[in-house]
Amino acid sequence: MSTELPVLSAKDFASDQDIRWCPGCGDYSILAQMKTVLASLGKKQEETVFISGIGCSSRFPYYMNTYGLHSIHGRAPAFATGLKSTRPELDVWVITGDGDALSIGGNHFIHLIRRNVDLNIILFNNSIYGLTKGQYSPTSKVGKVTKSTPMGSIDQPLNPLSVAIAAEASFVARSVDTNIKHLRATLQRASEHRGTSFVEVYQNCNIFNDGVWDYAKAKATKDETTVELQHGKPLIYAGGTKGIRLNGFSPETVDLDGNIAQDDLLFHDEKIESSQLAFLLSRMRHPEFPEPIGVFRAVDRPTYDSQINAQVEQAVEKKSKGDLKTLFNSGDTWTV
Amino acid sequence: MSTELPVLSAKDFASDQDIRWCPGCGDYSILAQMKTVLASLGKKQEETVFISGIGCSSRFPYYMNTYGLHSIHGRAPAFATGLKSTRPELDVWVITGDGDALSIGGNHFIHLIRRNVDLNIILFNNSIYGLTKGQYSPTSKVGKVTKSTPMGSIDQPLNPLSVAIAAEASFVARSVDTNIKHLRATLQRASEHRGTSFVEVYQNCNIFNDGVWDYAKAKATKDETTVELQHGKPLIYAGGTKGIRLNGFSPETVDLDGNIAQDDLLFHDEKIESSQLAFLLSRMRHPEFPEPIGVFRAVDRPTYDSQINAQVEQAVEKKSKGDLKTLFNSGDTWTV
Amino acid sequence: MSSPAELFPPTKKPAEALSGVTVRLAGDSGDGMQLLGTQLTNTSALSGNDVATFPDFPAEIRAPRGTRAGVSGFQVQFSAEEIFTPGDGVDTLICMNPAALVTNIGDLRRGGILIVNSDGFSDKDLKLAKLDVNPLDDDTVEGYRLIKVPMTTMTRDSVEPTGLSVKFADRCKNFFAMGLVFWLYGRDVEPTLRFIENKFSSKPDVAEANRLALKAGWNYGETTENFASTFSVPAAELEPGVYKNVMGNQALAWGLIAAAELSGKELFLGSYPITPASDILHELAKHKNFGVRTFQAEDEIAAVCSAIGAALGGSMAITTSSGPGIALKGEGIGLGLILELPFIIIDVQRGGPSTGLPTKTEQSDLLMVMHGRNGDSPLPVIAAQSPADCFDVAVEAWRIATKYMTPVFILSDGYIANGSEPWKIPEVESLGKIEINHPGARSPDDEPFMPYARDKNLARPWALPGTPGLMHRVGGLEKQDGTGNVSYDPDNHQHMVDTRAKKVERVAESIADVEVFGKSKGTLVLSWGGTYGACRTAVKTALEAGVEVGHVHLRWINPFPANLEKVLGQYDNVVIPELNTGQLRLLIKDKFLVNAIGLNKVKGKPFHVSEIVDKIKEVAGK
Amino acid sequence: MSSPAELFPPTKKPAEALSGVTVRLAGDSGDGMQLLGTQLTNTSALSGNDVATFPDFPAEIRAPRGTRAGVSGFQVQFSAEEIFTPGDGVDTLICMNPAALVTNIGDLRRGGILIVNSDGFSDKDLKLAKLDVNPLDDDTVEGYRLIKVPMTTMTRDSVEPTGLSVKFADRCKNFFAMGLVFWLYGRDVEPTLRFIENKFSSKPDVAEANRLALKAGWNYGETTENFASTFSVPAAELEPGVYKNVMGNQALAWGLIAAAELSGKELFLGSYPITPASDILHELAKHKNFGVRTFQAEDEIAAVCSAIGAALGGSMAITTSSGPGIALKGEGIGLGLILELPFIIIDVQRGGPSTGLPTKTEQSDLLMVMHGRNGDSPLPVIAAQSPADCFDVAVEAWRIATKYMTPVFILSDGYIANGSEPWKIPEVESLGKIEINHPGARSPDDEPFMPYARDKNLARPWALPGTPGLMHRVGGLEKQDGTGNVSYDPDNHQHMVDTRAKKVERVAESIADVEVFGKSKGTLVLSWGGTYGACRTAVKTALEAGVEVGHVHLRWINPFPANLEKVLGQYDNVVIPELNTGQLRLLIKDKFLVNAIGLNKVKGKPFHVSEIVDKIKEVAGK
Ligand SMILES: Cc1ncc(C[n+]2csc(CCOP(=O)(O)OP(=O)(O)O)c2C)c(N)n1
Ligand SMILES: Cc1ncc(C[n+]2csc(CCOP(=O)(O)OP(=O)(O)O)c2C)c(N)n1
Ligand code: SF4
Ligand code: SF4
Ligand SMILES: [Mg+2]
Ligand SMILES: [Mg+2]
Repeated sequence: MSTELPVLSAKDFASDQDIRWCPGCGDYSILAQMKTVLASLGKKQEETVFISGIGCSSRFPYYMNTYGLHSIHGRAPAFATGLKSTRPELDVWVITGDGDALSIGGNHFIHLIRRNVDLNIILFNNSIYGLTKGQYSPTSKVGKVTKSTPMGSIDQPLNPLSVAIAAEASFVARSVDTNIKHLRATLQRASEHRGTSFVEVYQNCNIFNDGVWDYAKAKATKDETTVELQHGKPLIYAGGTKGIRLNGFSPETVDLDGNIAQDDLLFHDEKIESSQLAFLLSRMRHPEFPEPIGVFRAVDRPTYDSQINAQVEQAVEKKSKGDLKTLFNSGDTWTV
Repeated sequence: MSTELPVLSAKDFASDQDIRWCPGCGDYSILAQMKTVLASLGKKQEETVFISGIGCSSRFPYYMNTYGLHSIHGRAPAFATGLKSTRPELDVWVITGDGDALSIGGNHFIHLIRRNVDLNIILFNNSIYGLTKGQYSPTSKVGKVTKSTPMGSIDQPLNPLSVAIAAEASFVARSVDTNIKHLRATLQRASEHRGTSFVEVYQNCNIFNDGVWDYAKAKATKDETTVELQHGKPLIYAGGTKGIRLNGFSPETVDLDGNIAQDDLLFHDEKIESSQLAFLLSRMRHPEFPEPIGVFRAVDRPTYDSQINAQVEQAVEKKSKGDLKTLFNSGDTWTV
Repeated sequence: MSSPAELFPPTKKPAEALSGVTVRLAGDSGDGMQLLGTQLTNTSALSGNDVATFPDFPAEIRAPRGTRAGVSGFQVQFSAEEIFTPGDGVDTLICMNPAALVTNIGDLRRGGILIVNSDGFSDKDLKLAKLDVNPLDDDTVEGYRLIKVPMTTMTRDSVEPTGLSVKFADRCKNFFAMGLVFWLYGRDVEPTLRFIENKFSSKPDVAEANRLALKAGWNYGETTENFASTFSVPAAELEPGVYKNVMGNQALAWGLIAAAELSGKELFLGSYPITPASDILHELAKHKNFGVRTFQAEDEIAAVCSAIGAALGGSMAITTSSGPGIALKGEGIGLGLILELPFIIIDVQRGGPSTGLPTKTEQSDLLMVMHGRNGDSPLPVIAAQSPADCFDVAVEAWRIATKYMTPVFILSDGYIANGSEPWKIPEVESLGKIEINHPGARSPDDEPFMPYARDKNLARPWALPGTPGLMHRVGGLEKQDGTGNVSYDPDNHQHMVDTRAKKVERVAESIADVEVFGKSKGTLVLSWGGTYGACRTAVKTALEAGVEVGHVHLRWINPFPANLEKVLGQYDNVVIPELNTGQLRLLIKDKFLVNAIGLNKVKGKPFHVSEIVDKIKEVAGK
Repeated sequence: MSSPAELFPPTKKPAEALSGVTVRLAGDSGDGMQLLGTQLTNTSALSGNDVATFPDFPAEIRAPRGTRAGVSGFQVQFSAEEIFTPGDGVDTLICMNPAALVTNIGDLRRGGILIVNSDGFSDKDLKLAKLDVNPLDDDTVEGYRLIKVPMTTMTRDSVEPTGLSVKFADRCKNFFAMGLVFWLYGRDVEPTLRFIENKFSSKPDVAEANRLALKAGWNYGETTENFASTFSVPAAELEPGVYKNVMGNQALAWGLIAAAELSGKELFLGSYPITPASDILHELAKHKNFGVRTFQAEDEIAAVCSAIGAALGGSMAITTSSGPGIALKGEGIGLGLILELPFIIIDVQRGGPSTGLPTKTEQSDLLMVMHGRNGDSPLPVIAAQSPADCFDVAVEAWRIATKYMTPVFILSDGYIANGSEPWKIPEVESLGKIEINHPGARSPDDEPFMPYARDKNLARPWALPGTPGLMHRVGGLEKQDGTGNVSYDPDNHQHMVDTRAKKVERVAESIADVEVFGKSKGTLVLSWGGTYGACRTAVKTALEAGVEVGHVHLRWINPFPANLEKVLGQYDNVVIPELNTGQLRLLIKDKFLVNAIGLNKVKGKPFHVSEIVDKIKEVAGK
């Protein structure tokens, strides 16, 4: 974490553009938390770049007083890879939606993650196509009735976290648009991680998919339906009354009624090399399980941008800085 | 398994085209086993369709006396989805390479798998781009020196099985080009599975990546470096001298020297609903572990093709077979 | 409930007869202008007028209330004559707020009627519209017949008996406006009452409130002294038949369904949502009982490839998109072309380049559709000329695709897609069947099957998997004619490139010649696609003004109709109006070496008839 | 080791002087023909000849041994005069097996020398080549000077002293053939001896075997009575300077590196492998010490998008591909265009459509490169004319891209990419610097930064992330000129579409006028890209035959050079030879309304000079 004092305030990160999201959209909160986090981390406007695809969520860069690219549908990871590989000192954020990242952009998404380019992906998951007015998305549940699926969707949804973990992610996390404190903390953790940080944010689209995450957001239910991950701590939720225990390689929920010791519970470890635990946690879905929120996995591995630049340095070291004259005259030449 | 007697022989499945693979290429064996399996299952030439992308492996359809489509790079899953959704009675096979399926085609690959279209994907993994003469592929190891990576690759490879499992695969398996018996059995299991069957085959490219799978193929080492999965059986290898045990959610290798009972070992179960076990098995990589071969996962879930057709039937049932006159005259009309 | 006639007594004021009227309704996107417009359109159509509409949505899903970006408009022309456009100048403009006023007033003709909801002009409203001064108080509204109506207040009052909250009451003000407009033009309220009843059948209080608001608007017209008279627009003399109002995307979807039925095929759509093409997907998805299968693919590439897979299997396969998505399909389309399989690619064009202006109309994808693939790769291209024409275009495209075994492009645009006009419902029996023959089974003793043997149209056989004895392999590599085997032979490649080109040229034998409207000498207006209506109207106008001008409209752009060259030769000047920088012009100049003059507009908006008339006069030297 | 002169004594036979010779080497892909060809080329170049080469690989990685599909060819012309092509008719053809013979004999000129490895014509070999009769025994070889050499036997004998196994000994037979050819044309063996020493430094026995084989071939020529004389080709009069033989893809890569250095930029390549473009990636990847970063993307879309990302960051960004991959990049390129960022897209064309003929050459992507994007989206396009020219084209493309802030297309093709010719190594100091200015930091008190403000070239500022005070957002939606903010304003859209077009037109101010070679009246041969050499040679030939003909070669196709219209106007006829169905012709006809005549060949092969000469004569009425 940066030790400098914050020099900019959250509102210094607001651009002069009118915000064009629907009133009540979950995107507003994510925008607000992002500005706060960047300010609190002492980030500089000019060293920050937001790159998005297409979708409601992808309008995000317009609203940040930083550099920004509102690119084309699904390809933000590729633009970001080109930028970060050549300008590793910049702080790069990829903003994307469930359609943008997982439908048209699924391939770039997994390749960015496996390469571990040092940047942050924030996926606004509203389980719907917002901008095109309400078709189902790759995270929509089977049976979902939308304009394009009047008889209900028949596609098994993708689990964004599982996919990211299988794609060798070094950092994966989940948060919720309205859970302001948690969202801030999660964005901050993402920013601090070296390598590709992937954060799924449950985001409400109040126009086309209102309430899809209500279970995880509503005061009344969220304690029962989510479990906050804490490194080194057992998985306990429902105000301390319930926990998660491992049964073979499957998790199970248990009542902490005194018969079960905390030590019997599953302890979270975001730093283990192997991705089994993170994968297992990603499979805990509502309503069978409380859904984990927080950081699932945060491990260290070399970043693409540092290595591509290191190879340049090594080449210079080995062959000395390239010289056109030497290049041109290499191999067989003759004089006329 | 089909109970009919085979009516066609393997060579009835050979087309009249000259085979254009390099002498010694691992593709030959896969071709031979495929013909044998189709014949033994009593498949009909005319009801079988092979669809491939581009790559050495993707030449496969030309050599089968069935219907075939040698399509474009990475997109075979999409063609196959269109065909199978409209012609569910056909037996459809997707033939692909590690570049075709996981580089340019990665997105179609995961979407096909999540939809669970009832067809079989055979991925010829030679960890290299064969047809374009030897660039590294998404399964090449870090540090791999190729024409495009003279200083070694810096991309973390993808694990095809992990990705497939995270994409909600209902059937995943692995086999080896030269392990004829095992390959046959695996292809047969894939064929028999209802839903998308995904089989990774370790394939040798003797021109551009010779020996990449030698550890898993060589008589001398393969017993130590691979473990054959059998449903309901413990993971035992090295001629019965070693086994795999679970330690927390991580596997570990143990010597079966008498101190360890078979019951303590990890038992394979390809049919459990949750994908944790299959994922865990997919993470066992050489040289740390023997690599599992065989069927990792084979579970039942509704197929895309059956459901898309079921919706048509339901619609007909509910609204009766579409009639143009009724359609045209629906809503407000007026007569002049 | 009393009868409509009792509740909505015919006006006692004098009614001035007009041949046609253009009305534009403009308000916040939450104000229900599209609904109002649709009702006005349907009612006018039902009463026998010819109608044409042009909705204009904001780019945002829910742009901030009251802002200029949030203005939603709907224009309708209804007429006693045959019309081809939603009208140039607006005769009556209804504005619900200041943002609507300032963004639309420019299109109101001098002296036109301007009805505003005066309750919508508070300081807050003005600020939202970024206005310092109330435009009702400055010269913005000078020269128009301004009628201020406190719609919000009057609506609230009128719906009071239902006990609805103010929030819900305010939602009824579009019905108030509707009542007023209906009164002004003597429209029949019956269809709207029926609509209200159906739509709000589960919410009787809302239904009642809307009825009350409608009645209040009607009565307001009759009562207020602002209006001295009403207007009447008699029925048009349309071809006899049963009519229905259709939007372009809907007509396209129905045409596709019809084509499938006529050819005995089941329809498969592989598509990825994109504005303004998505509604074709939505519409087709509703009609699964016709054997329609819709596949929302993961992207446009998968969409076109899935369609090719379905075509391989013998379905009537379609893929739909708009510019950015079509750009992605190029490689797949090239494969479809070399496979010589029939399927349809639909490009509903929008403003470009890149993401461009997604909600605006343009004709700028023509050259991409012609050339956006590697290698020499010609394909037939047909363009729809109006919403109703989409139906016929769909059927014709499929007829050609199957007759010549080739992918066919259909071009539409945002203007056609969302616009509407009356469609004369065809007799199903009168629609010609589309004959398709698939080769039958063969035994090993038969001659070997030749997947690239050709008939007189140069079409190859459409052999379906599942047919015994026809097993064959196709792919993207060049193939030997006849056998279809991969071939690197130089002469064969030349032959195949030539054959593919010739096949597309031969399509000219199966399509209609162009017809000249107006004069056969002097100046020719040559148009394609959605500018048909504006061009036809402009040529009519110019002819009436005594200009020697003719109009030829192209449906097929590749190949051009056989007689086009001859027709072009009859004129001194050729003017090509296009909503792009001159794309058809490029093709015409190349093909016929005609020094065609461009009238080009790239503003995301359709032509005004007057723009074309002016150009005709300029070129004709009048 | 004795000195070359002792081991390879100069011939005692008479030497016939020739002005130039075309030799083709053909054998199985395992026979080492490419190596042999490269040595012959380098040696000839080193001895002062002008040279040009054309390798012809099989489509397969390792096609089955001895089959026609497995034949690998290499043609080289070396000359005492300036030459522009690898030659039409072959003077001497070396064939290692029957498959090589039957697939190549057609190009040997009547009376030409045909040297065959007679040991390679066993029954098994004939069968592999699908021949019933030995072509050496029928009329296949009639009319040629057939010389049968038992190369395999003689090679085995000659390398016996090394004790190599037969398998390894047989691998030396290309060196035997080389010795014979070198003897025949009096070539210097020294460079090849040096090559052997370097290449096999770790395998001295193999090195020795190859030397022995080479010597045996040389001695065979001197000894056998088959050859009465040798030939000599004196040095050409080339411009003085230091030369190097370069292949097209290599020259392109070096040109890009040079452009980066000249502009003080680091180079980023985003690419996905594809034939015949991959070697640019391979070559650039070798030169990371120039600050070159190469990114093998997951696909072509990611490749172009990564390049745009790098351009945004201020790098010299490139993306390379061939037809199918370029088709995929259309959407991304459209974004780059509306972003007005400089980067380079390289299309090394191959046979199309679809997967087509991946290893063959063609010029059929021109229209895709011009039009393969949605919306009105013009971009500058430059085409390389020969292997060495690739270097200059790369530098010029980057100069224009940065001066006008626009993506630029470079067209190459398989013929140029794999062909080679001497390149006069430029003095590094003589290469003009490429000036690039990035706007500097601003404080909050300064005027707000305008990312779409324009200079006199209509270029916008290239503001780099990291610069304080220049924060701004760009994207694919239409933007307001100046501010760069998203704008749906109709007039602004028209203005921006016009401005983007104007900017590309203005490039004409910065590029060279076309130069006429030959006559300025009569018939004009107008060419572009890799057909330059054949066209230039053909026009020379026709001029010598007294035909009134001129040649204009286009490097820039968009925009056309400023004087092109005037030049075209001077001629009675314009002939456009193209390896496509007439794509430049379409553009020329559109632009200049000139009734240009096409000479079109789509066979996956370059033009023969004679084909163009014949056409010139036909058109010129001679
Ligand atoms: C190439 C291309 N295809 C399709 C579209 C249309 N499109 C825009 S956004 C979008 C999906 C939006 O969904 P999501 O990514 O979930 O973002 P949200 O709007 O829900 O935030 C689609 C299909 C496009 N702009 N470009
Ligand atoms: C759109 C497109 N991009 C690139 C290529 C070039 N290409 C052909 S095959 C291939 C990769 C082959 O690798 P893999 O899929 O592993 O197959 P293999 O040859 O190893 O069997 C590439 C890059 C192409 N044909 N089309
Ligand atoms: S449509 Fe949904 S996601 Fe888009 S801005 Fe509106 S509420 Fe937000
Ligand atoms: S290059 Fe490799 S994968 Fe391709 S055919 Fe040859 S051996 Fe097989
Ligand atoms: Mg979404
Ligand atoms: Mg491979």
